[in-house]
Amino acid sequence: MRSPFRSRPVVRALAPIAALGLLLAACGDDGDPEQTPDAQTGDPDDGAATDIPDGPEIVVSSFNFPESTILAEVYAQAMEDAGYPVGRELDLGTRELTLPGLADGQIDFLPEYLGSALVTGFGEEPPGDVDSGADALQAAFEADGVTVLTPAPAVNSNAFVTTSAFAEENGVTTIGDLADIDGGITFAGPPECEERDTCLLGLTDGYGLDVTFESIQEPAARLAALEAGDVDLILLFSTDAPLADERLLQLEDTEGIVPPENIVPVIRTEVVDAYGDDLVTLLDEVSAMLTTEVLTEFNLRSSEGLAPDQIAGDWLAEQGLVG
Amino acid sequence: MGAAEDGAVRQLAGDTLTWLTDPGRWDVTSVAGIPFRTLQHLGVSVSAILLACVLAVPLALHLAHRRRAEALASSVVNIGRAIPSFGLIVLFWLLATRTGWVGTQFWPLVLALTALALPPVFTNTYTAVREVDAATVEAARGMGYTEAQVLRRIELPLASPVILAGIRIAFVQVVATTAIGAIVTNGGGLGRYVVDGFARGVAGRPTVLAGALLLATLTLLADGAFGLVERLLLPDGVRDDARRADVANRVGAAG
Amino acid sequence: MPETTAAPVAGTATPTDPMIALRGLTKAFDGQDRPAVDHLDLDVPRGEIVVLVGPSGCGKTTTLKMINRIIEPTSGEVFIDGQPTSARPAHELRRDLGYVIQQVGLFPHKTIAQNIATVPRLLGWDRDRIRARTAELLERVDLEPELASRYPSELSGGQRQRVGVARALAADPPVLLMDEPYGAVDPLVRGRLQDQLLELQRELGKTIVFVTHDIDEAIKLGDRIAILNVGGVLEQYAPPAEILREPANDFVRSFLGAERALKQLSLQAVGDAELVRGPVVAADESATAARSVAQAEGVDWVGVLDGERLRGWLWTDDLEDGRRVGDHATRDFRVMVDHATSLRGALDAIVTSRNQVAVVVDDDRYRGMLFIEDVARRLTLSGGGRANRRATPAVSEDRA
Amino acid sequence: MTGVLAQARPLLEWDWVGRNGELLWELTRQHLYFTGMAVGIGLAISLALSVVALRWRATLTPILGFGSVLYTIPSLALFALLLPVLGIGDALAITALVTYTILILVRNIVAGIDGVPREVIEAADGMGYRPARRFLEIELPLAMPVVVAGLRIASVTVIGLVTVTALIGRGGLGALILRGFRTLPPFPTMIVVGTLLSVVLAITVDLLLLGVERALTPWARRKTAP
Repeated sequence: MRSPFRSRPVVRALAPIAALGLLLAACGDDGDPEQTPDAQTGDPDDGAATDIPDGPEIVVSSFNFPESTILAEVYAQAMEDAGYPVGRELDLGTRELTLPGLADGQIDFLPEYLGSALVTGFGEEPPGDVDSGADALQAAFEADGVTVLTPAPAVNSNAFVTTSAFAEENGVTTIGDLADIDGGITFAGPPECEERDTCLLGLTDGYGLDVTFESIQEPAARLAALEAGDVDLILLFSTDAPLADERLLQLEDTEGIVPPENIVPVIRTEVVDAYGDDLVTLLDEVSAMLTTEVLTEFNLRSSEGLAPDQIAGDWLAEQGLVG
Repeated sequence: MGAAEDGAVRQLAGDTLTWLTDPGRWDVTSVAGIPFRTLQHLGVSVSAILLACVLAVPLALHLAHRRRAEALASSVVNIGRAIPSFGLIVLFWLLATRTGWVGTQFWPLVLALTALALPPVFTNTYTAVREVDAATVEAARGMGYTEAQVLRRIELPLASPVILAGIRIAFVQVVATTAIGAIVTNGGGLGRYVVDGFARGVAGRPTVLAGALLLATLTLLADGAFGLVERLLLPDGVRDDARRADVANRVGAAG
Repeated sequence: MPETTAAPVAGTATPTDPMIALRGLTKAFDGQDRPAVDHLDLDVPRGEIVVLVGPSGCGKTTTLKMINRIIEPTSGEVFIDGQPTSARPAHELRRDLGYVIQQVGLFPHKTIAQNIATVPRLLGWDRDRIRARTAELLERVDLEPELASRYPSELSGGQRQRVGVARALAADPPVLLMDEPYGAVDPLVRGRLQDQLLELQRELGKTIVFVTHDIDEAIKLGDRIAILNVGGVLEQYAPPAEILREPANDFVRSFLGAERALKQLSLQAVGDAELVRGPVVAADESATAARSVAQAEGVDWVGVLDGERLRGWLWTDDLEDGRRVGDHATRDFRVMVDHATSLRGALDAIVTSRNQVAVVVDDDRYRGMLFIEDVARRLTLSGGGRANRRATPAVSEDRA
Repeated sequence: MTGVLAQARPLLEWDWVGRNGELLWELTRQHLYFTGMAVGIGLAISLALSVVALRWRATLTPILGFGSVLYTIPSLALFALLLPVLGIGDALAITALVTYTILILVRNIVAGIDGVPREVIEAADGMGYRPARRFLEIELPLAMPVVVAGLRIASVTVIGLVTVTALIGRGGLGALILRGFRTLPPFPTMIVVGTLLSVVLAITVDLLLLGVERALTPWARRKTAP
């Protein structure tokens, strides 16, 4: 027979709940929720370097699309491999969220896109070439205490895309050709596109098109809307994998509303000051190897389900940049 | 809160008010205007709830009357609650892009919302019929009602408060969840403002806040309006049951 | 049932030293224009069962709950053993007062043993002592030891009520407060529980305040009955026999109901009445002798005795001359009563019997008979017979 | 029409799942962390509110009304409303999630305590329990089935809502769904697996809590018809 006397019911009642709470808290502790799961924090002691001066953690950030996150991972892992302490605040959002973060020091490092940074970030004129663009950007960032590093050869610019069928039917090959279509066109871009000179405003003001704008945040949803015939034109990135498909056509930007969009790492000046030229040299070395083909490859691998940190790590190893 | 932040919050409140009181926003002809977005929102929500009712109510009435599928009725609402609305909306969009049957803008969202509304409507209807006093039903049979008459004239009227309470819960849930559709399509009604404003960072915050206020208001109004509909639709004798059923069931409606 | 060191029934204290004394006890609930209990004075003697009885709204339950301060009095005072109850914290006071309520209120999440152990645990007894006490109480209320580890939902209503009493007795409180404890059990079980309570009381000698709305239960259980009227007015406070014999006023009379006389009979035992020998003859007597006995008694039948045993009876018309009475076939007395049977029971036996008589036996031995006039005579006499009714057969034998 | 998207990858690629066990575990853990924090904090707040509501009955209706309004506000709107106050981060996500637990939990705690039979309370008082001990030893254990039922509903609801927090950069399995959707062309396996895992997680937690309830209330299972 069971003993009729057992432990006090309250204790019995509360113990499992308390245990559950502790368990979950423990889970939270070692799986730091601040961190995007895509990004595995590398062990700072991994690198062999012993001559890294003491300095602040370098918080690496990215925009909320895979390519940006992969690029951030590339730089982050390269720095980690060299022994720098790196933190991550990836997938943060649009430029409207990242630039203030950079200015007030919440984040330290961001792989930027040259033209958009100037035009959208600071409302400047689109740059004529990469070098002048970089100088202009440095001047714009100066007040925020941010240093602009050497741009990479890789370019990923806004791409105005329609279906080949639509282009053929309407005899369209350039953005300007769209002006001939009766009743104007419907165009889908991400929400922030609506107020950007490099995007909707470029179409309306630069090309004088009659555009009905549809705000669709995600590129896949825009592509779906295009293919379903809901819209005539969408915004994608020039390195997006589906652009290779013959059923899609990127329209030519004859007016140059899309500025040169080289990848350009920007970093808080105080971080550069703390770690010195070695850090800049390392980052420049990485940038130099980033070409547009590499970006396309990144996006392709991403669409195959690979995680950003893995894509970045594989590439760095291939290039012999980490080891 | 520091003085600077205090000022920022006041600034934001002012900007939001400006946003909301801009006459252009209330232009009935503008597709970006509040009237259009509200109608778009309600269009999606009402389509979804009507579809859910058409699918779930007759089936639940039939099964409950026949005393069939009890295990299904009790578990379906729990399973329904476990399905993440965001995942389901994306999944329906994904399936739509692959089949090409229903377009990608309106119907995938409506169907996903319908799927979310089915469990509470089904379970409430089923339970409502099952909880009709067995003696009443027995008496009706004893007086010579046919099975169809028992269902239509006895069970349905007596169960109506709980059935309507279930639909009300589902409707509020659908109205709330429609906003998430703004991530996947150019629809999503008032959710559009939140998503678009969010993408614009600090500059978009008044839009986000205004959108959130409009959304919350619409949802609460939808809830209140449904309460009125209930009062009008219900037979006198069971009206009081409606309040009780509503309070008892107001769970699982967050979207 | 083991013998325990039961307190003596009367106790050592004099009746002028009541266990519980209510003085000017008043309860006025908010929003009611008249008090539920109005300046009630009442003494509950040590070791007695006092039953509070009255119609609903008479404040009997309110009065009971003011004793253990579940309800706080508006004014007035309750003394227990001479000490005002307001002098100590309510929870400490309550641990000294056993409490049994109609719905029992067993804790559904605790085993029977844990339920019984409630107050000892609150009082901080050690484990072994609690264990021993629990086992003892289970036995005392006639529950199997196996029930100790069950939960209340696994017990019948009657069993639960007995657990409720055991739980109230756990820390051996001198006072037991019982609020309509048997109101929710069916009549058959109720009778058994009442008998058990009387038996426990005989052994333990607690001071018990018992609330009921059932006058029969009050008469059966009470040493004294307090009849309360609406608003907590005490209409009469006396032993049951006195109340039945001399109702203080019309209210009491109407509350006792038309069957008052019969209720009075239920307070007296057959042993209290004078038995007659009745028309009985020994088996070896002649038919003629039997006929003359019957004639003398004024009946047309005769009982046949086999030594001390009453074999049965026969009609005088069936007696055959020249044969002994014992040679005739006899019919059985279908209903027989004993000393402990109430007179009301005896009356029932008389009216249902073909011979219009109650045959009194003690086991197999014939003791005598009661005719309806013998019973009727008791109606007008005072009856202090409760103690006799309750007495064990050994005691009543002296009188027989 | 067969477009670029229509000929995309299969809905479920098991080899991807096999290769990404670590990622899935990490996201699941993050999902649980958010759920645990939200339900835990929600429970603490709800207990406090319930004590207030039980002590001062008049406050019950306003408390439930407030909870009801919070519950009705769309999650997306709530994130947006809290954003200026809390900024982007865990605090925002968890605070928003907590608000959805209040109505469910307060209602069930109050209903659970109210459901304790009056006679049991009276018996406890009559035995000499003091209020605090009576609450802990009698009322809370007896209310446990209803409270745990509330915890189950709250947990399942929150697990579903955590996916939405992905939209503000936090969000366990929701982040996976979003990543699969954000990739061009989309990666269906992430969407399917993220959704399914969230469902599995909800059902698992629900069953676990059911088990906890069973273990805590042995008296509720052993019933024999008296």
